[in-house]
Amino acid sequence: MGVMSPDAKTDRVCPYCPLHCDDLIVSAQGEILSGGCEIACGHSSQIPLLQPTIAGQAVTRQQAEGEAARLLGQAHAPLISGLACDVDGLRAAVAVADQCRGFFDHGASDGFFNGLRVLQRRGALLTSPAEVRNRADVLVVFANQPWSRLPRFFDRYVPSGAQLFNDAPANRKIVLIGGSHAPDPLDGADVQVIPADLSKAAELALVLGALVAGRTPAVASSAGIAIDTLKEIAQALKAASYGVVAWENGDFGPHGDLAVEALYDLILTLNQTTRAAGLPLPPGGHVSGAHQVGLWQAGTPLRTCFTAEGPVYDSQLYSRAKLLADGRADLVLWISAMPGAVLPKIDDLPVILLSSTAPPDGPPPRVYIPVATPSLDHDSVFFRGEGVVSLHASRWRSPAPYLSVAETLAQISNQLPKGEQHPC
Amino acid sequence: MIVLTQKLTLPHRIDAGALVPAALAGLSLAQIEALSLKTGLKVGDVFTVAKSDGDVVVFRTQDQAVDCIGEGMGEGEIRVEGPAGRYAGRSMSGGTLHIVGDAGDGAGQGKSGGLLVVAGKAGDFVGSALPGRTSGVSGGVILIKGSVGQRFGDRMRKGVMIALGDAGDFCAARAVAGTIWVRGRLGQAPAQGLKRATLLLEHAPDALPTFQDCGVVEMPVLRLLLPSLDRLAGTRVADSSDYRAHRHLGCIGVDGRGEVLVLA
Amino acid sequence: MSAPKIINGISIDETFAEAFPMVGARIIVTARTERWAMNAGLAFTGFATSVIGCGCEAGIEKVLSGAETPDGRPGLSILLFAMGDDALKGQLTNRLGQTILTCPSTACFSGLTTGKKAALGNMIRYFGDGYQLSKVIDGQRFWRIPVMEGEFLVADFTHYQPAVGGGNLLILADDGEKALFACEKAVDAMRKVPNCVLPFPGGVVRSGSKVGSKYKALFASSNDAFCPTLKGLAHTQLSPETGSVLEIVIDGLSFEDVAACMKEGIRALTDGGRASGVHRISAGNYGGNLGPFHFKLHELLP
Amino acid sequence: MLTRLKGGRLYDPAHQVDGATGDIWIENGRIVAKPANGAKPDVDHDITGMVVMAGGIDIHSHIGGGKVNLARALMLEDHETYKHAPQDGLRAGSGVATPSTFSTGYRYAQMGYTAAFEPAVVISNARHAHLEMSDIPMIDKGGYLMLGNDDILLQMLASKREQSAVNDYVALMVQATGCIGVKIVNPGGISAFKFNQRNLGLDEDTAFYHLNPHRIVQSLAQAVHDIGLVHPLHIHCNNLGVPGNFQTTLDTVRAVEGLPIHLTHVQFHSYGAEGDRHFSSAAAHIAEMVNATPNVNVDEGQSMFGQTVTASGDTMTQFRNAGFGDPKKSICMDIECDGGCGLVPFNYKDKNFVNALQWTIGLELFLLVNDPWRIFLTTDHPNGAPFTTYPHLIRLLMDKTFRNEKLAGINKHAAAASTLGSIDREYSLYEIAILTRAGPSRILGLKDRGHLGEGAAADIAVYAPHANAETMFDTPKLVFKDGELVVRDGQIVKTVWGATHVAQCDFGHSIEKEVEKWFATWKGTRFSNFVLSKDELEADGRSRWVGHNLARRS
Repeated sequence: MGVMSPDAKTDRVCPYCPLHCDDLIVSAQGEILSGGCEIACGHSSQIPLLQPTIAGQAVTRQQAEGEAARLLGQAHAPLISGLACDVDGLRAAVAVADQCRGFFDHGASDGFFNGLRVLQRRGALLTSPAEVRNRADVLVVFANQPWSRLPRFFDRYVPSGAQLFNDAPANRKIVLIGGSHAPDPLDGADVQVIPADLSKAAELALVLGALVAGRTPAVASSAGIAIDTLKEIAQALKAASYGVVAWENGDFGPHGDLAVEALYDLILTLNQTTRAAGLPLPPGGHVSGAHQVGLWQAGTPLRTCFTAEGPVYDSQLYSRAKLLADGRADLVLWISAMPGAVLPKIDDLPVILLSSTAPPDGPPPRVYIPVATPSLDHDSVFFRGEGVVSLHASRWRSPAPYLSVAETLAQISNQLPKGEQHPC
Repeated sequence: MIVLTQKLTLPHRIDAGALVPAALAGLSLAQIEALSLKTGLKVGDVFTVAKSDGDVVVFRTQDQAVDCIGEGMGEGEIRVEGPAGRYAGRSMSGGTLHIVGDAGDGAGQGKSGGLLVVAGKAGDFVGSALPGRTSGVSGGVILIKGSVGQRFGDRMRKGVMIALGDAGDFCAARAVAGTIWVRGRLGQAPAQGLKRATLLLEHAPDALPTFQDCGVVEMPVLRLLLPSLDRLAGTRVADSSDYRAHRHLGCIGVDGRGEVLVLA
Repeated sequence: MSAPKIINGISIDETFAEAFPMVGARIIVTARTERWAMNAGLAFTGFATSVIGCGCEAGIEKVLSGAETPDGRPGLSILLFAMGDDALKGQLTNRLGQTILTCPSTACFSGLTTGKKAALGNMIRYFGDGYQLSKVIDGQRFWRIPVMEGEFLVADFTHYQPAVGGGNLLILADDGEKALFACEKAVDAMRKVPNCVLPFPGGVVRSGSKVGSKYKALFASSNDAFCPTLKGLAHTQLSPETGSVLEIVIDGLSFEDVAACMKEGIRALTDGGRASGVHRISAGNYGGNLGPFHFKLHELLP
Repeated sequence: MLTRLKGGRLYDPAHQVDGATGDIWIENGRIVAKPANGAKPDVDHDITGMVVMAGGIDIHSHIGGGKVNLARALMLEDHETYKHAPQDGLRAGSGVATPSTFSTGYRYAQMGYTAAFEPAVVISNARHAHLEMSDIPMIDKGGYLMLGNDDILLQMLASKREQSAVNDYVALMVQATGCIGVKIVNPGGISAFKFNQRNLGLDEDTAFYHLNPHRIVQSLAQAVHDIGLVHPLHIHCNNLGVPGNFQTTLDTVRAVEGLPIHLTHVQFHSYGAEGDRHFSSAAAHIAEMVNATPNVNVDEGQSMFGQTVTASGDTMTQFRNAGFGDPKKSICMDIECDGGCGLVPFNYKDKNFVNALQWTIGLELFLLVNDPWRIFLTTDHPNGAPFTTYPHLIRLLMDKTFRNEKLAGINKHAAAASTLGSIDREYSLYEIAILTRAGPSRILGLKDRGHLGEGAAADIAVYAPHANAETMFDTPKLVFKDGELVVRDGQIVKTVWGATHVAQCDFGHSIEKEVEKWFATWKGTRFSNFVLSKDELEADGRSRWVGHNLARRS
């Protein structure tokens, strides 16, 4: 933490985690003076020195953009992914996917889809941060250890001060299922930490649902938690005025949708008599933004293919991982202007990498173009991780010598063959 | 009618969804070769096309790169001599799709009728729901003669699904109704969220924590069901001449009144 | 009356039985043993002699072996006839719910494959109070209703079809004993004819009726023209030798079925000859004005 | 560049022009007088005999924002069925009940519409709504801010703050969210639902705040009036869809004591509880009230048969109706101490008694309200039906024979219960122009839209006359947006970006401090990062923020 200077900028939005805390104070040089968690403060405020490359050889930005356009123009089935960038960058990315008849998926959407699949086939009953903050009298979190990636979670969602609708927030009950320890801000609050095997979260949620409905499971424990303990949790949720069931989508494994659906059933059961709502913990890498932008522009969510007939969505087939494993894609455009979507190891396909950091170790991407970091280097818009609130982020420091993702993609897009029908 | 022989190397996976008997009937070889596939290529780029006797459309495949064979078919017969890629028989509403080899993930997804037979083994999500749909298979028969992957019969609504081999994890999850018969062994966590369907087994699963144990009871319905399944599978169900089964009622987490039956 | 025909000394009137359109359904009832199928069947078809007072007419058509039933157990086929769709549906479900659902070890299936549908399980499934399960097997839906014994298995519905009710034979004999024994033989023969039932107790009715009554509240009353104790009346149909008259009523799924059944009855009666005590066979009609189906006895002679 | 539309039949109710033949001259995006110097047009469109109207204005259509996007995610079926590929410079898109942003703009333009207003901007979701609207091409946009279930306002009312403070708060929030109107949805009910209250009548107290909706509506209508918004308070009454709710609607009108108000999707609020099924039409009561109450405007919210999805801020109602979902799925959400949203797919069936009666109730209202300036053509897209059904709806209004044919095909009990068949009224082209152009522009204060007078923006639709009004309104011959030809024969020929209409309000600065503190304390976010600015929205070059200055009335 530095010393507050007269030219310090207040109310800055943090790009480093999906909470997007917006109370940061930064110096004119972009150094965090106040409000930064360990993740934010772990990032250097220095603008990195980066050089565009083609096959590892330094080139001008124009050359790199030209090569990227050439590759995209040739591709039959480009995968536009990564997508860790601001809203304008995402709008440009969807446009390129549309223009090139490509596939569109975020670089870290697997956990997110555990929730989205359930929302699409059953629906959802959700709440949002300010409601949790002011209303929740019982909060049950199914997550292993999300606090390391969301350091200010409790500060933002369940701060220790007063609640609007609860005069005695100390009575608020917080149950952390799966975690091995509670993070610091909770000291003094009524917090119960219950280790559990979250790969069995679906069973756990179904057992809780049965208990809330007054049915008795024929087992002594579930996912490592004794039935008596679960009975207490069920009772607390049932007795709550506004119970919140939170979960980490990514902690439930590849078939985690079943766990999310079971939690949804639990929430529906609770709402027969009282109020309760669900809260997926915010996913990283601006997945929520990529989801929103892709959805409004294409009408279909992430994992869409822009085919000759129009956008076609398939949450299984068109996942970035499956596309790469199947060899359906023949080029990858990977965007990583902020943390949360690390370029995976791709050996057999040309990769165009737009990143605010240097390419990962290993064979260089076919084209690398450094880009500015949103929020730090240019004004930008983020969806907070819960996907409801979007914030305008004023830049922290002088513009970087790099274009934004939106500007870079516009340059590339302008060089794509006009009107050509790209097969996909 | 038509034999489509896969050319050895494909540039990428192929979506053969358009090539169902009703769409090919009456077309010349040249017309078929000129048909566009969803993935942008033409049929002639991917397959050698020949005429054959009979009314069957035959795919001769080399690998699992040909997806969506028989997608949406409503009548006629397709025979796949070789492996089928993903989503074979997706959304089919009638007719017969016979895969002599293995089938990939999502075979029979969203199927509402007809017969899908896989002589080999099949992948994950066989007979599951189409994206965003509230329920999975809503009619007809799926017969997997080998083993099948995870989420077999996911959200099934109606019809019969049979795996003569083993079935993977989360079998019959959320199944609303219908009959799922697995002769072999199951992976973990079967029948979670079961509503009113029947999961019929010959080997007891490891655990059914959200089911109520009804004990071994006589099940009159088995007098009809078992012979019917025998006929569909072309095989004999394990000796069950007294039509008794160990019945587990659930899933109690969703107020389900379905059952896991283990033949006694 | 024109000339009767005489076979083996028995005279057959040149008249016709007049029958009415009905609707008829068949159900199959099975059980652990024939005894329990019969228990259910007798109760189901009990008090189902005449639509006038029972709402329907029903009978056991045939005893079935395990090889003949859907679930491989012994059973019965039952026919039920009523004057209209609603009456048939109501009677089916009422009787199903009270006599088959309740009877240990039974199951109930559809006995017809075409025609309109009448609910079986689709109606009484609600007895299961939400715990009932349906199961579609080979394209047919069945209901499984939990009961204290275990599960009651019942088809979703049966079909029903237009049918013919009220075929009849009047057996005129020397005395009551001879009339009864002759009818027993006729009933045994007639019950072998498929698609028909004889709804009255033992297949025979002694109180054949005429339409109307001097009492305004009654639709039907004693058939006085055939009552031997009223032979002196002006309009008697009986000659002095007739000491007793019995009637066999036949309901069937078609005109041909009823005709075949009546023919079998006449054959059995005439086979017994005058020596059986039967001297005349006639039939009931209302002058041909009320029912469209006319079974002319002379066309049914063996 | 000078353009002439030559020889059209003009329907311009703002200037009482009813089918007169005339030319329209366009220069620099505006309608201009015939050049006095006799200048020749650079482009001349001979539209002799064709019907010319200003571009259509949809006063109430859920076109963008968080709940629309949730609906898109929920309704995959809709997006599988309707999709289009990129071609000729157009973007790909999908959906008809919840179309993608590009599809929304294209389809509106293809019907001759040049503006649409999103009626449910949740405070905390305002930026998102604008982001989506910025990606809708071809048309002008604007939003109504949802107030009345936001805890700041409810707390102000509960603590009996003076009306001027409420006025300042409303003005500040309208400004901060870039909206042009204020809407209230189920007054108090969305908040009450969060406290587990499942129903709320107009004179029942809400849980926690102990406010009755009566008071909330009254205060908000006053605020909207006082700060000078042209569009009166846009009210979605309590008890949406509940049989007998017409009484709530009438009571709401009484509650505002003569203040101007707009009752929205009034079809859903005109239900009686008569008859064997305890569901009946109260359209006559509502129409009678509208006819007798000049301070009341209504839009229709006509329901049409077919698959759609209902998307509403009314969480209380949507949670209650989730069981009617078809397909059976639904989303409800409590949002940021501001409001909520609920999404329930719906399939209106003509053989279903209730659905059929809803259809007749809507049409009865249209035909029984006398003054076309005070009723507006909407389907509450997508709640009653997708906006793409407007041409069909227009035909129902204009063609009694057609209407009666359709009436004969619906549920016979509903048809028998309805007076629709006995109503002879047929709307004229002039009246349709009022319903869809002149009326909306007047009630929104869009002085240069919705008419064909000199100085108006050249948003113009040209239709080839046709005996079938549906055919005519479905495929305009020509559509101009700000003077540019954008649609020819129903096909998009040029992509343009419309303006966003925003009210410019004054407010006292003490309220800003108060709201800043509220945001920081209770929402855990900074008001400064929440406020939308003209610069932000115009930054990408697509949006143009057109401010409408308000004159405070008190």
